[in-house]
Amino acid sequence: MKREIPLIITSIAGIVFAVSYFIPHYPFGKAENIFGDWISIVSAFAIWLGMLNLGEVSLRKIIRKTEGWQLGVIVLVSMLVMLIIGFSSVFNAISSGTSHMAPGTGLKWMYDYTFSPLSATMFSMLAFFVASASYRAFRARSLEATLLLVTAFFVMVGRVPLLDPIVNALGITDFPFFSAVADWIMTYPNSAGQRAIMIGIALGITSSSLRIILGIERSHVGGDA
Amino acid sequence: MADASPIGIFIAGVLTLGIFSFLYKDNPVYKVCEAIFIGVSAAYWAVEYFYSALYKKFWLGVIPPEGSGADPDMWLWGGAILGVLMLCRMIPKINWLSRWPLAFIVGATAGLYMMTFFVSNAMNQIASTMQPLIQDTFLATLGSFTVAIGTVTGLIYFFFSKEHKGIFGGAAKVGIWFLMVTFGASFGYTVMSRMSLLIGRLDFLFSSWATNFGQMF
Amino acid sequence: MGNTLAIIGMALLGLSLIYVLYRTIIGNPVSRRVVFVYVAFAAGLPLFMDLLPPVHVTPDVQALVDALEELPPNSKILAAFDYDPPSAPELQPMAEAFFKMAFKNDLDVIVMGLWPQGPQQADQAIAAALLDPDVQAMNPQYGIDYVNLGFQSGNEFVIQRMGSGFKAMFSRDQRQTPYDSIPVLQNIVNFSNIDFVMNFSAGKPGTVEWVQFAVDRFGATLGAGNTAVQAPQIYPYLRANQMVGLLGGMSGAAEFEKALGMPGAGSTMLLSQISTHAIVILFIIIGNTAYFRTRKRKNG
Amino acid sequence: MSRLSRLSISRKTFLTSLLSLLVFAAYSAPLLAQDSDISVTDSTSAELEGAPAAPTNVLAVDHKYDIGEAVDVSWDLSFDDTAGMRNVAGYIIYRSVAGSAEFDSIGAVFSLTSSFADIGLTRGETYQYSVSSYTLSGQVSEPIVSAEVTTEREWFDWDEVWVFILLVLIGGSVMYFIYHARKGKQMFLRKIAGLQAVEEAIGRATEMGRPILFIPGIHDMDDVQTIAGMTILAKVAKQVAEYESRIFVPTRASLAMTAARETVREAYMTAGRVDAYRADDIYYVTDEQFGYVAAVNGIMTRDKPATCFYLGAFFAESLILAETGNSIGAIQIAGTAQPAQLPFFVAACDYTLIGEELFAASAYLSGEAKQLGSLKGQDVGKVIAMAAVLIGAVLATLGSEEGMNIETFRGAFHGIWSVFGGGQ
Repeated sequence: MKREIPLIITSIAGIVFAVSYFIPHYPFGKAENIFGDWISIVSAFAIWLGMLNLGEVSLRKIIRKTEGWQLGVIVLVSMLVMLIIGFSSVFNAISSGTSHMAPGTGLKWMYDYTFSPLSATMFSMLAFFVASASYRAFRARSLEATLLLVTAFFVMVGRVPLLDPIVNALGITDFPFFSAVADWIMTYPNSAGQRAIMIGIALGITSSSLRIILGIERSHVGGDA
Repeated sequence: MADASPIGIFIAGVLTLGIFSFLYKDNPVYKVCEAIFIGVSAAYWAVEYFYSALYKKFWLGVIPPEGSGADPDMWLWGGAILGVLMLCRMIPKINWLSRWPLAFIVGATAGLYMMTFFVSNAMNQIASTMQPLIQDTFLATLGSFTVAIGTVTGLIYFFFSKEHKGIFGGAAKVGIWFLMVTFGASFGYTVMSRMSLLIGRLDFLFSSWATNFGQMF
Repeated sequence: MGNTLAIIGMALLGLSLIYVLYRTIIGNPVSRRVVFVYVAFAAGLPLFMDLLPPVHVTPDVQALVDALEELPPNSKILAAFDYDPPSAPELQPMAEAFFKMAFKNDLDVIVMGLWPQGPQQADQAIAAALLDPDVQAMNPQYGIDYVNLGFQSGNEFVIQRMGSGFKAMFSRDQRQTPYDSIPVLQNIVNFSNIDFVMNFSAGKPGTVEWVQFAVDRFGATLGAGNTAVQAPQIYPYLRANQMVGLLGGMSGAAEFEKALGMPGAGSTMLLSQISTHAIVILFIIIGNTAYFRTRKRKNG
Repeated sequence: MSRLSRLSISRKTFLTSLLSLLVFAAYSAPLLAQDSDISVTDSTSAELEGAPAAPTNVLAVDHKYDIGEAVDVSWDLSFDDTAGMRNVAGYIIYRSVAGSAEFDSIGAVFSLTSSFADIGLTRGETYQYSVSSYTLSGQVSEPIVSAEVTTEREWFDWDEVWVFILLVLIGGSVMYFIYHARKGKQMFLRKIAGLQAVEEAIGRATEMGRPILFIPGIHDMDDVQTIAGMTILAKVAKQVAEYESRIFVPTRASLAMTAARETVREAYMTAGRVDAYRADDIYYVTDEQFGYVAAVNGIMTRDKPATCFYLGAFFAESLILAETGNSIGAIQIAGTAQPAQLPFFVAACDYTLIGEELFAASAYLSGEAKQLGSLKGQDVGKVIAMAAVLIGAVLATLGSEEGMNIETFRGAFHGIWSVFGGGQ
């Protein structure tokens, strides 16, 4: 039973969403709407589960004094601070009928001055890693890799006015040549390759979804047995 | 930011530099910033989802505020029950119950994806490849041929039932070339994206933060 | 002063690359940290310059601008903000230009987000747009000319559900006002009441999902601004006419600003963008020159 | 937009009608409020003499394939809207519930428009429509009445029948091949380079006494790529258990953690080493993308895994992961269906499963009938796709100037379908 019920749930949910494409109204439309609402709610619980899990892991680290437990304290403290500030902003918003993110709220402050710069900076470090990968890893080892790099070159010089102003100033061309080349690459060969990938992926997803719905694929409920 | 807080901007700048310190080497300052980040972001997501899904969607759905004229939507309880089952993961004895919501999400996604990917990514893309090969301009004609040939040979590369030999192998080879051009384009665009992010951060450090810094001290 | 120094700095930076080339060729490549320093200068120095590079508006950007400019006053635009602060340097200039254009042309904008941070980014963009004198002349009002419905969890399921009714997913706006009492939302039931969907996207859920659901299922007209990472994957949809136009990355933002005639952050940062492209290309060339020289020596 | 679904066109029409209704209401509400034999104050214009010609051929049909709450009204344009003397400004549409002679105005559209969609009706009710043309000065023609129409609810959206047929065809071949594979029929699969390296890579890690890192992407279980990653994880974990090595699986999504634990435990059980299974090695880190990457980076630099697997959905982190993996000298096997990240994996990893190869790998590794069968079924789909692209492009070149599009597609299927009496 521990395995059958989840399989039945999977099939029902899958059939509702698949069939409602063809039978969009009664009764599948209604069921689809209900299930759609459920997904919103369940995903919130999943996020909470994740946070609770992080809290548990950090707490265990601190209690057991495993290496780096001090960081666990920082994780836990910043999590609690954010939770307290966040919830006070949310409850304030609910009771006073304003936005929980209005300027001046604690949540907005935390968002602007901690969450936002931290995540943005994390992301921006990629610029450095891209450059070092370009210097150390990207090699025209084969015809394939060469094609990749040459295309990358044309796209990088074509998408910003890097070479076009120079060639135009030198009078070699009188139109943005590299921009046009980049455009052509993006519109045709890029689209073709993307399309082959997309069609392949779509067929793959179609067949694996079918297997999941029909209960042939059951790794998500714990293997095949 | 009209209502900018000087202390806030100062802290933001310090955190930014703290993260960047990783570029020199992994160090305690970076680790502390990272830990703050992990804690703050986990809680941030939890608060946002609480507000949007649990309060706005669920709570206001089952207990509509007076005067809104809406009927309580009792169906929403189903989602809440599934959600609570998911939290059972935390309790070892009954953690098998958390498979139910998992099964629900997997099934719903499979059903939805089957249709959307089949229609949007397969059917519509195939249909839009069926363009006349001869176009008004030479470049467009060349482009149409390129798209048709690239799409077909690309698909051949992803064909698994036949060894890549002979003409078929040749076509698969052309296919991988197209894929490499596609990847090259992606590479170029990704570089562009990454650099933009860095420029954004440096702009913050040089303008908002530096100005603020000057005003604070 | 800063301008001259920055230009001199850039020139020195370029010249010093010869040394990097030499080091690399003799088989003693510079460390990662040196590369990092180059990147930092290449991105940072141009911020002190006041040159504006010539921008060429590409057809995909022009198509989007045309479609937006054609909308008659009081058209309803659904603006979906699906990005977070890390992608702001690319998407925020687009969003600001978009709001300026929408407010100037008296279009009604309904903001929502599939990413929790999206609606906040939209608020920031609106605040920036409201500083523009031309926009202030139009005096757009919250609730009447624009509204922020906030974030809703559920990813693409949200769009799917919106097909039968927006209200089911957004019973209240971000300021707690019930859907029915917001003037700009009067008569808006689902996508059939929306004239244009504008999506700002940094990943998933994002433009792909908007194409798959809002366009392919509910017949919406879609335009999008994407981070450059996402943009190449969006081209097939663009070519298949599943959307009308596309802005890709910071250069897309600069082109958008130019086509709308309102230069902003995208245009001013473009110089940094150009110099970082140059540095990456040069690094690839240096790396490969060394690579081919050593290979030749081994073979020969 | 014209080559999108027919549905979208009718929505567009509806939208236009709605817009024109608003504009019209603003313009002429005061005029309409009065009787139609409004006295004319300005008689200089010739067009004011008498009402414009009425539209003709007014048809009202139940809107197809809906829940039964819409009627499509259409008509032929008034003579005066095209060639006549008087300028028709638009049309007014009236509706009556069957049996009642009372027609209420329900909307208006601009000139040169010949259709109107009336939505929000009651299912099973019978209605009658009439349409008048009007001029800007308020002259309204006599209304032309349509036949009665009853709203119906249809279950199946016949517009989508061609999707259904192709889906059944491809889904059917998937099922057929799975059935055959189950019966033990051998199925040929071409070699996939990345896969042949898996066993060797695990062996190497064991020899070096270093752990293995497995990242099932950063998406949750609602992504099929994650599920494919999990299938490969099952195989990898089984081998790790047999070799008595150790595997770390940090996840970004809580559901993925749940699934990964189940998968790895199951694998250890199959290998008969359930005692060696460590649930703590498989854990949730954080939902924040870069918090997650930073943590994984930390794991890599601290524990120095000898082999790293990145199999699933990846975004910006692909580059950092691969670069860090390179710096610690790990063998890296990657696979994703995210086109934007493939370049970095191709460049920095030892083996990369490109797009669908990820799903093929999952089939190949498990040797499972269901996966092998689906691959074969998908290949059928690819043959159909390739044929459609080639034949379609040739036909489009030889045939119309506009080219084939989805409407042609639908039209063809509709034709075939109606021959067999379907769809009505």
